[in-house]
Order: sequence, then structure tokens, then C-alpha cells
Amino acid sequence: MINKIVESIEAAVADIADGSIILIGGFGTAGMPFNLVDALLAQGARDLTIVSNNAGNGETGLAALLKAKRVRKIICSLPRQTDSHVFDGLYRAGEIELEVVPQGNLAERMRAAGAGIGAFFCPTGYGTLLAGDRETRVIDGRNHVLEYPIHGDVALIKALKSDRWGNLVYRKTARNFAPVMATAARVTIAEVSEIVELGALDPEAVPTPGIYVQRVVRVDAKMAVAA
Amino acid sequence: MINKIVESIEAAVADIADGSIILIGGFGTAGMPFNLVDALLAQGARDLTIVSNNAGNGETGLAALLKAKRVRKIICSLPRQTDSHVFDGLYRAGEIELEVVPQGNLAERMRAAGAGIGAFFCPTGYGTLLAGDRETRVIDGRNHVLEYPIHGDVALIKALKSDRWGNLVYRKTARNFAPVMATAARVTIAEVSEIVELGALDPEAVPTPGIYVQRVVRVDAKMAVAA
Amino acid sequence: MQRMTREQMAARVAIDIPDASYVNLGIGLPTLVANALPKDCEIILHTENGLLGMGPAPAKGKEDWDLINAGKQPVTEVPGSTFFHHADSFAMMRGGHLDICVLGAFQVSEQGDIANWHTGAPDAIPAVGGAMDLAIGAKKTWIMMEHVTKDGQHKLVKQCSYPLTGKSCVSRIYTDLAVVDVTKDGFVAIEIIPGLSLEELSNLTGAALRDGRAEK
Amino acid sequence: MQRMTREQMAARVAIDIPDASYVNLGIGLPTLVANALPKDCEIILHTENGLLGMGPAPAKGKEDWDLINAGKQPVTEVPGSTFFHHADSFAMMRGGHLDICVLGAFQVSEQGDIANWHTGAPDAIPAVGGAMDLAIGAKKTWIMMEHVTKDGQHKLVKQCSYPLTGKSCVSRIYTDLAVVDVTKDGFVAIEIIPGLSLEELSNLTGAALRDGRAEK
Repeated sequence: MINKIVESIEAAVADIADGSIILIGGFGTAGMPFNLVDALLAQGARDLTIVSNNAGNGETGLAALLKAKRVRKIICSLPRQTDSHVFDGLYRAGEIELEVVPQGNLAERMRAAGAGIGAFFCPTGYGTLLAGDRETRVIDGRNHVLEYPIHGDVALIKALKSDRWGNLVYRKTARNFAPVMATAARVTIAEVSEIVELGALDPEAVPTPGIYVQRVVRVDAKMAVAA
Repeated sequence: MINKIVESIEAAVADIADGSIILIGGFGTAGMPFNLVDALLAQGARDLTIVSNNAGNGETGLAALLKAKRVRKIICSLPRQTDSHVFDGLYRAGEIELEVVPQGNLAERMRAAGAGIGAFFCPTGYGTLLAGDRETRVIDGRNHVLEYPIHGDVALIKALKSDRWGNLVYRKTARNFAPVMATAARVTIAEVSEIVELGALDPEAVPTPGIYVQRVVRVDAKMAVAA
Repeated sequence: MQRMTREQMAARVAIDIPDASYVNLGIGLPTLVANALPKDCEIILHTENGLLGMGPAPAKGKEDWDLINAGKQPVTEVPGSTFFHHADSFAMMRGGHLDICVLGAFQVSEQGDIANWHTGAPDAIPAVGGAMDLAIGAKKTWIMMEHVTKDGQHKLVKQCSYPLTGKSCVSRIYTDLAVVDVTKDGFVAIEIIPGLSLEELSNLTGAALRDGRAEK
Repeated sequence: MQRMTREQMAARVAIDIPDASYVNLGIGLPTLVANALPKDCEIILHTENGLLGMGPAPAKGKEDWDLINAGKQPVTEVPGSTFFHHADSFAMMRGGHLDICVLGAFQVSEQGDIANWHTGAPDAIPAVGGAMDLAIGAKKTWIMMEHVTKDGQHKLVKQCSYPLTGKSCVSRIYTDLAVVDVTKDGFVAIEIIPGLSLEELSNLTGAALRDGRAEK
């Protein structure tokens, strides 16, 4: 029998190794798996590479992980925000490595990792600093840049509901990166507000089939606050 | 006001030009837009390139279009089937051009067309006849083949329901290629069993947002029969 | 002459958005266009964090922090809206399905290059968000910005001095002084605010400016 | 010796599929494995036309032609199943998320190459379907086929003479005579049916065959 429900959030993150590449869902606070990030902080893994849209807000969640010096490198589209002072300080002090990736490339590169695409050409970023020394090619008269997949060792994501097979559904724009990250990581761990019976989810409306999810833990929702 | 509902199926296909590339949904008979294909036959466009998983079954639908000599070329994964005699005859007589594409590449190449990807490397077909003289590259120790998008002038697809914005939902495995083709064509025309009020579809469960659909026509369902 | 207010600029942009368009309004100034859209039109707003059919801000106290826009402000959904994940959302943009994208900018060049993500200052932390995807994704990329900086520097320029966001992608610029098309022959003013001459506008523009006004 | 029947072959394959596996069973012989899966296990079947959680064939008269498998036969859905479109379905396969794919074949080489889509006959109409994606997509690709052709030709060979479906992708072969692993040192028999010696099996095999049986 398949049962991906893990009883404690500590157990869910227990085996995350030092040096792992961790994909963390969320766009601002929407869809941010605060409980899992807190559990990762408590767990103690270090020398992490974090892939997430932002580089932490305020003092909690990802910002707390940064503040505790657990993160070697961050790959994101928008590190600088009004409340990204923890990241800003580390970056200016040279204590964290940063790779800025256009948001669409961030999503598409993780999609490629999940879909078995070895690399892809796309126009985004052509002729800009962020294309760096990447290979370029004119296709159909348009300039393209070659982009490679971003694979994760672990994805930490938040969903609304799950069944014991790990089928996940989301709520509104809190969906954002989670379904893509779930496909791109070897181990995907989801925190959810509700566990439902197998068969209770509409099979026509499951953005993340359970094949992409290894562990699910039910949490009491933390109140999301403005970014 | 946006209203993509077209009153007659003849009007829906009226402007399809000779020489068009037509993406036709369906896997066997599931999701096959029989009414639109019949309307295209009646409309008279010729010298068409058809992109579809199969090359027609029996004497109806796509097979009828082939039989009427409207199709110059077909791009598909599985032309030969137990009941593909119309195609088989034309092919053996040298009266139709065939490009066989692995089914996953067929889907991914249309996805690329819809997603603004100029080309992508993937392992499927490496070292086989179907890789032909395509560019290859070793990425991460694995052999890959470079594949290009398949764009359509028109997509003909079948869905279960639509609203006047063209938001489409499907039924079970009749979904298959339709959402991908809708993104890959300049003009997507959908036949549906039911038109619903705007707002009646669950916004969390719409595989094809209306932005990908230009015209919708309601039809009485034809009984699907075994392939 | 009287410079246009931000609201007037938004109203001016809104006039040019056809009914039934799919539109993405960038963070900052372009966001104001949403309030100026004609009520008798259906213009469908895309926000790249996964919603097509974005509605106005909710009433105070009705905020839902699972329903936000790309600027991370609470929004609403309209009937007919759809949610999707980030890769699907950017595929929608990057695949050329949006009719219009309206962006703010630091600089726009006469080739249609845009710089809007980075001042190039040595101590700046780079942060691009979706800007590079937005710049090149839509069928038309429009810019909405002041004609010159607060201290009078040109923002319409021969070559962007700031790091580029995208090359040759801007087709039109709406400023507080004019509407300027970006053509293969460079900048063409198609509207200028009352009381300002083409010559005066040219002096505020860092590249050649041709006159393309229907009525002169 | 008594060759295994098709049902016995299916039962033998089923034994090796762990509980909680995600599996794609190819068209033809592998389809029989579905009936042989242990009832006390949850093994989730994928069909590449857009369903994860495929159930058995429906009762006669209960066919739903919107609910079919890759062989276009009516199937059912089990509780917990999910539907998705073709690109998502092949991404699931090509991205390496399926644990096991079981395929039929014309030939398998000692390098693990598979030929199963085309006889190479000059009048044959090529038709590949999902075979090339299936061959290289899953974590493990297993083959289920007769050990030799009806007229006694080898199907386990040094080099495939038929056009390839995929290179170096097969890890194990289940035949009516044996279970053969494909290793970097070539074919290794890990089981042989009673009454057949390794030497006899070797004569029916078109490449070197090593003995890997735990009990000899």
C-alpha cells in the first residue's frame, strides 16, 4: 500500500543532507512552505543551495535560514525586495553566492529538469548581462540563448490538500512554482492543510499527480502576511 | 465583450486556407473532433499538412479527408493501424508525404511552439532512423537530439465544455493532445458538447485557458466507436 | 504646458488597448492602467504568477494572500478566470499569446531596446523578476514612463547606458509628454501634449525624433 | 522442458514489480502483466495517452471510449487516478519518473539496444507511436518477449539487425525460457525454466550468455 503521509514534519525533513540543492516553492508568501522551511532550519543541514523565486522576506522562513548561515548559494529571480535585508546584508558581505535567473527561465529550467529535456533555446535574456557567456543561436530569424535544466535534490512545497498517494491540489496563485518544482526534484516534500481520502480529489483537476511527491505532512496553516 | 462562440460549424472553418498546417486532436477516436474534420472536408481546403497522432481510421474523419486527396503531408507518430487502409493506400501509391515523429516528441514539439522555445535537446530517438541527420549533443553524459517546434496555422480540437471566453475542459483521456495543440496554433477551433455560463467552470481546473482558443462551436456528440 | 499626471498617462494607455485584449501590466506605473480600462470592454489581465482574469484590488479587510499579483499585492479573480502554474504562465507569455505588455523603464533606445531592471550601480543587487520574459514575450511591448528623469536626464536614448532587459522589443512609449512610436527609422512622436512643440520635445529626447502626428 | 505460456510470463514479470511502483505496460504482451499483479499491492499504471492510475478493462457493455489505454482499448480509472495532457504525460515518462516500463521487442542486443518498431522491410509503413519515448524514459526498461521467433531466429542478439528503437536502455529480458539480465558484460541468465540447460539456452541466444543463477 502506498502511504506518503509522514506523521511529523521533523521526520519529513530528517534525511536532507548538507550540500543539497533545495527547491523552495512560493511567490512572496503565497505558497511558501513556512513549516517545512522552519523544520529544515531546526534540522540543521548546511552548505545548501536554495532555488526559489525570492531570497527571503523579513526575518522568518527562508530569511531565517539565510540568517543562520545555512545557505551557500541562492538561485532566484528577485532577491532584492523591500524586506530582503537579511539577504542584502549577506550578499554585500560576500557571504552568499547569488545566481539571478529571469523568472520565466527559472520556471522553464525546472520544467525541463522534470521533463527530461537536456537543454533548450529561448529568446529571454538575449543580449543582456544575464545571458552571460551562454551559447546563442539564431533560429527562425530570432536570437536565442541556450538554457540548461535546474535539478533539485529536494523540493519543499505547500499545497492545499493531498491524498495518501501524494496527489496535490493548490489554492489560487499559491500554486505558482510548486507543481514545477515537484517534477524537478528527486524528493518532493509537501506541507498541506488537509489530507483527504483516496478518490476524493477530482481526477480531472490535480496539478500535481502523486508520482511527483514522495512525502506529505499535514500542518496547521500559518497566517500568511503581506510581503 | 468577448464571445468566441460561433453559430455554425461552417462559419468556424470558413477561412481555412489551402496549404495550411492543421493540428488535429485526438488519440484514436478519443478526443477526435469529427464534426470539425467533416466541416473541413466540406469546406474544400486542399494541399493541407496534417499533424495528428494517427493517420485516420476507417473511412470517416481524417481518413475521409485523406481519401478526398486534400492532404499533401501528414506528420504523426502512428500512421499504420489495423484500420488505416486509406492512408496505407495513398502512401504506397506515393500520393502522400509522411513524417513519422516519436509520440513524445510530437507532443513536446507542439508544446515548444506554444511556449516560445526555439529548439530543445532530448534523448528520445537518439541513434535511430528517426533522428535522421538531426544535430546531436552529449549533455551530462547522455546523448541528445535537437528537436524543433511544430507550429500550426489552425488547430481543430474537441472538448467537453466551454464558456464564451473559450475556456475549455475535457473528459478523461479524450484530453490527450488538445491542450497542447491549442497553444501551438495561430487559430484554435474547438467543438464542444456544452456551452456554459462565464464563471461556471472551476478556475482551478481549466486545462485550456481561453487565451489559446479563438472559436468554439457546439455540436451534438457523435458516438465514438472503437478504433 | 501641463505634464500629464500618472492617472492621465494611465488613461491615455488604456485608450489604445482594444476590447478583448489579453494584457499584462508590469509592476509600478503600468499597474495604474487597470483602473483606467473602459468599463464596457472585456480586457483580460494576466499576472505571471499564475492567473488569467485578474480583477481589481479587494475591499479593505477582504485581502486573500493566496490571491496576489506579480507585485505581491492582493487582487481578485473575475468570472472566467483560470489559475495555472509558473511554467505554464510564462509559457503563455513567452509563447507570444498576450496581445500587449505594458512595462515601466529606466531607458528605451531608438532601436527599441529596453533597460528596466538594473541601474548598473556597482553596489546594486541585481534582481530581474519576470522583466526579461515580459519584455520579449507579448505581441506588443509598450513602455509607460516619464519622458525624462527627475533630474532631467534623457530616458529615450540612442543607446541604453543601463544594462539591457531586452533588445529591439519596444514598439511604443507613453510618457507624461508624448506618445512615441519606435520604428525602424527610430523615434516618431505621434502625440504631444498641448503647449509643447516638437522642437521642445526633441530637446527632452536623447535621439532623433521625427514628427508622426496626424494633425500638426 | 515446457515453455512458459504468455500468462506464466506475465506472472513472472509481475513478481519483480515492487509494491508502490509506477509502471507503464507497453502494447501487446506486456499488457497481460496488468492481470497478474498481486492483489495486495498498489502498483500504479501509467498510460501515455494521459492517465496515471489505470484500472482493468470495464465489464462488457460498460466501455467508455473517452477512457482508453495506449492500445486504444477501453480501460477504467482507479480511485486516486489523475488525467493530464499528452505533453505532461510524456514529460512524466521522459523525465524518468516511472519506475518500470515493460515493452515487447523484435530484438534486444547484448548492449541493451532494443528494436521493436520497424522490421526494416522495404514495403513497411513506419509507425513508432510512443515506443522510442518509452524505451528510454523509465528508470528501468524491461523486455517481455519470446526467446526466439516462430521460425527459430534469435531475438537476443549481438547487434540488432532491425532499426533501433533505443540504445543501451534495456536492463532485463523476460522470455518464455529464461530471465536474462543485460549487464555491461552482456547477457546473464538469472533464471532458466526447468529442463533446459544453460548450454541449450545459449544455443537459442545470439550472443554470449553467462550464468548468473543463484542456484545452479
